[in-house]
Amino acid sequence: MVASILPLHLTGLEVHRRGKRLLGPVSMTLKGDGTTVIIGPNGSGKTTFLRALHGLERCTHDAAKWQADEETVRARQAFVFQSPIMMRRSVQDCIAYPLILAGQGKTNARAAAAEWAERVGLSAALTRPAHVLSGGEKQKLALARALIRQPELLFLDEPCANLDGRSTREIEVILADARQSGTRVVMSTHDMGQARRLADDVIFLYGGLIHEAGPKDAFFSAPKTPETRAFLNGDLLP
Amino acid sequence: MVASILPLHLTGLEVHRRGKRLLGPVSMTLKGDGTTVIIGPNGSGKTTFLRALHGLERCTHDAAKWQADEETVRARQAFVFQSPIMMRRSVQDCIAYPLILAGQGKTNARAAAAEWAERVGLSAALTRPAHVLSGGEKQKLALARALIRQPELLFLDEPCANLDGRSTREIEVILADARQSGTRVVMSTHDMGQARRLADDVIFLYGGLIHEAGPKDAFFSAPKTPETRAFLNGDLLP
Amino acid sequence: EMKMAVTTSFANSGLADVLLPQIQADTGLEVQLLIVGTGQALRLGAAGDVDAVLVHARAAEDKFIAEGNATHRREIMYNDFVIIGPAGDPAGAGKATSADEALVAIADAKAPFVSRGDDSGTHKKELSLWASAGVEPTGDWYRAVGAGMGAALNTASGMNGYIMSDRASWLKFGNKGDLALLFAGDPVLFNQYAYMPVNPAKHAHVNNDAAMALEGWLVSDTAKALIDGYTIAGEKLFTFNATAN
Amino acid sequence: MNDILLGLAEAARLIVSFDPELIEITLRSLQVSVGAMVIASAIGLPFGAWLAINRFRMRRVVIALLNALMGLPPVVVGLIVYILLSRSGPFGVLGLLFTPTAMVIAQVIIITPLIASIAHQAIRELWADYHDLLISLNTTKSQRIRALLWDGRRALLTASLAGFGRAIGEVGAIMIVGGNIDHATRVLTTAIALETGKGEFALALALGFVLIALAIAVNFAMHALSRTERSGRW
Amino acid sequence: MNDILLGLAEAARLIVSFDPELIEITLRSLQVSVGAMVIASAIGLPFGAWLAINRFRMRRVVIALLNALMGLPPVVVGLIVYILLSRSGPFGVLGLLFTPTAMVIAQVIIITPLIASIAHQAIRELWADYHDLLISLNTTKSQRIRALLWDGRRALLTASLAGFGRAIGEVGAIMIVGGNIDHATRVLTTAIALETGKGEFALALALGFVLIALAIAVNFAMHALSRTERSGRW
Ligand SMILES: Nc1ncnc2c1ncn2[C@@H]1O[C@H](COP(=O)(O)OP(=O)(O)OP(=O)(O)O)[C@@H](O)[C@H]1O
Ligand SMILES: Nc1ncnc2c1ncn2[C@@H]1O[C@H](COP(=O)(O)OP(=O)(O)OP(=O)(O)O)[C@@H](O)[C@H]1O
Ligand SMILES: [Mg+2]
Ligand SMILES: [Mg+2]
Repeated sequence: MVASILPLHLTGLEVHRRGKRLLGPVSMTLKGDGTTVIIGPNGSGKTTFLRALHGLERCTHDAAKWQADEETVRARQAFVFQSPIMMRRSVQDCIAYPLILAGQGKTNARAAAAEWAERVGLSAALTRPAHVLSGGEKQKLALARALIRQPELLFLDEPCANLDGRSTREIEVILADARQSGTRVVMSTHDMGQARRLADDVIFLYGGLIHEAGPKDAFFSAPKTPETRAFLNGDLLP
Repeated sequence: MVASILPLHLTGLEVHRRGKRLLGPVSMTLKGDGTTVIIGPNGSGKTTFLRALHGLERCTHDAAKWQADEETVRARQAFVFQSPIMMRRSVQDCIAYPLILAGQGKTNARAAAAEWAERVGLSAALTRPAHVLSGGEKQKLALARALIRQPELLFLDEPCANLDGRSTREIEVILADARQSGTRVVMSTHDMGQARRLADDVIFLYGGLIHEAGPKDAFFSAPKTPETRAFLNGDLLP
Repeated sequence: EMKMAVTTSFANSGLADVLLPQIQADTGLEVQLLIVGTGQALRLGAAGDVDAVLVHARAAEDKFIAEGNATHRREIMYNDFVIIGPAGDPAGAGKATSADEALVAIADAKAPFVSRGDDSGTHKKELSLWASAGVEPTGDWYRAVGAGMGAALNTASGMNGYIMSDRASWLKFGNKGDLALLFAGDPVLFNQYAYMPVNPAKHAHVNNDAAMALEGWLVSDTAKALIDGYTIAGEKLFTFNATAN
Repeated sequence: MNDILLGLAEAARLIVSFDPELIEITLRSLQVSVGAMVIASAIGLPFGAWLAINRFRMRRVVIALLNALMGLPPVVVGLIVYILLSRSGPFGVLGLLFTPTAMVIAQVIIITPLIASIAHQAIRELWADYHDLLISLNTTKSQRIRALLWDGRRALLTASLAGFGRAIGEVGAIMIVGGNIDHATRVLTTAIALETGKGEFALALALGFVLIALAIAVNFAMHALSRTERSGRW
Repeated sequence: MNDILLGLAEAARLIVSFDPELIEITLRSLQVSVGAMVIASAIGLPFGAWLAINRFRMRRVVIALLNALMGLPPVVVGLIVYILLSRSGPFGVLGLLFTPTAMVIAQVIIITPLIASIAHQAIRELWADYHDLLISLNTTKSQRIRALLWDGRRALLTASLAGFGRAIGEVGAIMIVGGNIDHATRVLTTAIALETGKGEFALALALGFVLIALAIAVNFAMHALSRTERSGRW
């Protein structure tokens, strides 16, 4: 990777659907390194926000400014969806697919896929059709598929929601490693423990707006608003 | 409800797919009341087990013995799937659908649906098409749809995986209420806290087999095998 | 109201469009035409699905009567067949003095010849002409297309080949391309049309009264005037030859 | 080439002048084809759905047969219907031969397999989605079929429209059972065949263009209707 | 009724006796229809996929037009192809008129809209599944089309088979451009039309039954092939 695609500047980003504003206006800057964790209640717009950043949602024109042309920006990102999308192929072919798209030979790609399957704990399932996997296995597959092209910017939408404790810890290690080797991670989670473990910065979304944001330590030890406090306590939001 | 469909006796229940045994042999009795929580690592067969109990998996013939004829048994159960299945209808119509099936009038059914939507926290989303809901909202919808017919036996497959802390607590209250009013709950979860809060009995599945099972207190305070201990600690299973 | 099965060549001639309104005016009969191949027309009659047939295939007609499908056969009129071919006439069929000679010329030149090949009255006639000319029509040049008169003419036009057609179809035919009428007039080329009412003894439901009324009209002087007077491009197509009996 | 232009001009003239005969055969075409589409959809759509949700031993065979029946040659269907409806056939007493009803019957036979086959294809995907839910809700077969047909209605539109398309353009069968009788059973396609036989290509093409315009109009109408009715992106 | 039984008997006799003429026209039917199906699939399947993944202003119009084109009357297609290929037409020099090639051309025109339309329908559902993933993976349009065609191949089989069915049963167009010339362009359907015109209903039916048997055989063969190849339940 030569020049980075980050930082990303957002000015007044909004997402509308069926005459309703789902998100925004959001103005912020996504800096070049670290891990940002997005938290917030169900329906607060976490998924919408991540998708908008990734360019999957129709949103305010020109609200996002990257440091490279669109093609480069698109090629250097990866996304792990909240409900993983399985292609009608074997696990190995699913994981290898991004490499095949990038022009790698089939043999190479499949070898790399086997390696990544091993890392996320799917080696036993390599030849299964992807759609028969269990919920947790699907999330692992999606993660391997996202990591295999070593993206500069990685979005994860509740990547550990269906994982057991052990797998969650393993995935957290993988994510920490990726962050170490320069991957910018932006993820959402409902697990406050996970947020504390992984985050450098935290964004608290509420009603489609950034309600509060800041470095992890300050955010968790001294939340500024009553809403944030209530959310962290698991209370009814005011 | 007149006579109960429970207890359910299982003798040597097995599920095979593509020449592989995914589950079993399982022999056990599901008694008439309380909440059973199934735990186990990803791919251990929790989903398969729940689905087999509900009659969704092709499995060993005659392995399950209920206390009523098949039609009654089927009519008195409900299932909340790990990845909720949304019909191509509005949220209200989705929740009302089981009542419509049962022959209730459309107006009645929709009123009841609105009430249940309120209870799970979906009132604001009543008129949205179900498939635009957020991950957590979909789980809430699935729960309301399962509860609306007041089943005698309720299966839930990781029902709170995508829920925020607050919603998780609310759903737990609803489930505890249902248990109180006589609904038999069988659910899987990766959240050990939740298991402790809700369970009367715990089943630990490992490699498709019931590795250990017992009343909650004994199970958590004194796990019998090293595998169970390792799982509860989040360690690599031996 | 009655139904009559007629052959394609009769319908294509356009004479029906002249006759039907007059029939309706004179007799009050609404005659519905089913335009089909000769063989199919006779089958419709035999099954009792129509009240009468108007065809031109003597042998098949006699068989039809013999099987009791019609009460009788009534000759109404005749037209004639003509030989059509490329305007340049590479085979020289136009210089022939008889139909036999014309066909022999075409066969000798191995010029493409399109045959109806569908067992229709026209096709049977053509085969009988080849027989009397002493030629066995086989080989690459002889194309049996298995289609109605119009379609066969199309094919001939597309291939720029020779074909035998009834005069009416030829005159009515719109897609002449390079084709021209090369030979006509030999009496063997005459083509008799006959009317046969379906036997009510065999099919009780047929509208025999209407069929008889129509026959009466077809042999009348009004019909004679209309048939003899029908022309296309100044050419007379049909000759009325019904005999009063 | 010239014929094509002449045909277009003639088509325009016929339409602009509201040619009464054209209007008559056009309406009859529409009536027969829409009638056939409605009846065939009423049979084919539920059958396609039924086939999608049932697992039985001969299922693959039935599906392959259904697909094969899409290839039913119209002329053969026409013949068989003719033989059945003919005065000397088993249903002769009904007197249906050479009526628009007979044409509808023949077309229903031709397009039902097509509609059922496409419907089966579309419903199969939806059923894969809904399978677990509908089984879990303890639905009866007919409830399942109803839910699938209703929720899959937009995809099923293609099935019905394909059937309509095949019906409106069809000529082989309705020629035999309808007889192409002027003012009784003549429709656009049989008129086209007749004019083609006469070598009147321009007129035949003109009628053909009218027919195509009609098919387009019907398709736009159906799409517009289905769009008005839909609330989401389904 | 009798004719139908006679037809069945005659069909059996023809098949058992390996009637050389029957074999000839059957093979030609197969050759023309399979050729048309292959070419039309090569055009229609990618076009259907292309239409499913692209959002452009006239999209709904194009879809409605495509559906309408399923109703192209074969006779009109035949006429237009005839005019284009005839000696005096623009492609006359190729000398294609009254050859099997001309028949394939006409059939391709007739069945491509059908195949494209059904393919579009099937691919649209798959695209709804794959949309986010394929966009996220930054695929090019052609990569998307390839992925959808490959992963949706079982559903696309129905599209191709529907096209084959329409082609093998079609008679109006190939009669005009092929000319039904004995030993050159006669196929099963044109032979059936011919025998029907002759009033040889039993023979026509016999050929029809042979045609249906052929269609069934092809469908079973395609299903068997697609089953061997598939590994999962897709
Ligand atoms: N097309 C739409 N029309 C109306 N509302 C929509 C539409 N799409 C999404 N929404 C609503 O927007 C809200 C934000 O959804 P989003 O998926 O971003 O939430 P989330 O924060 O990811 O929630 P969760 O934690 O449950 O995944 C939800 O309430 C959802 O119902
Ligand atoms: N048709 C199949 N062929 C082969 N393996 C299968 C098939 N269906 C399921 N499996 C495997 O069976 C195992 C059990 O799956 P199951 O969904 O029951 O797991 P689970 O305990 O629910 O896991 P999770 O916690 O991830 O949801 C998984 O490893 C899965 O890959
Ligand atoms: Mg979300
Ligand atoms: Mg599971």
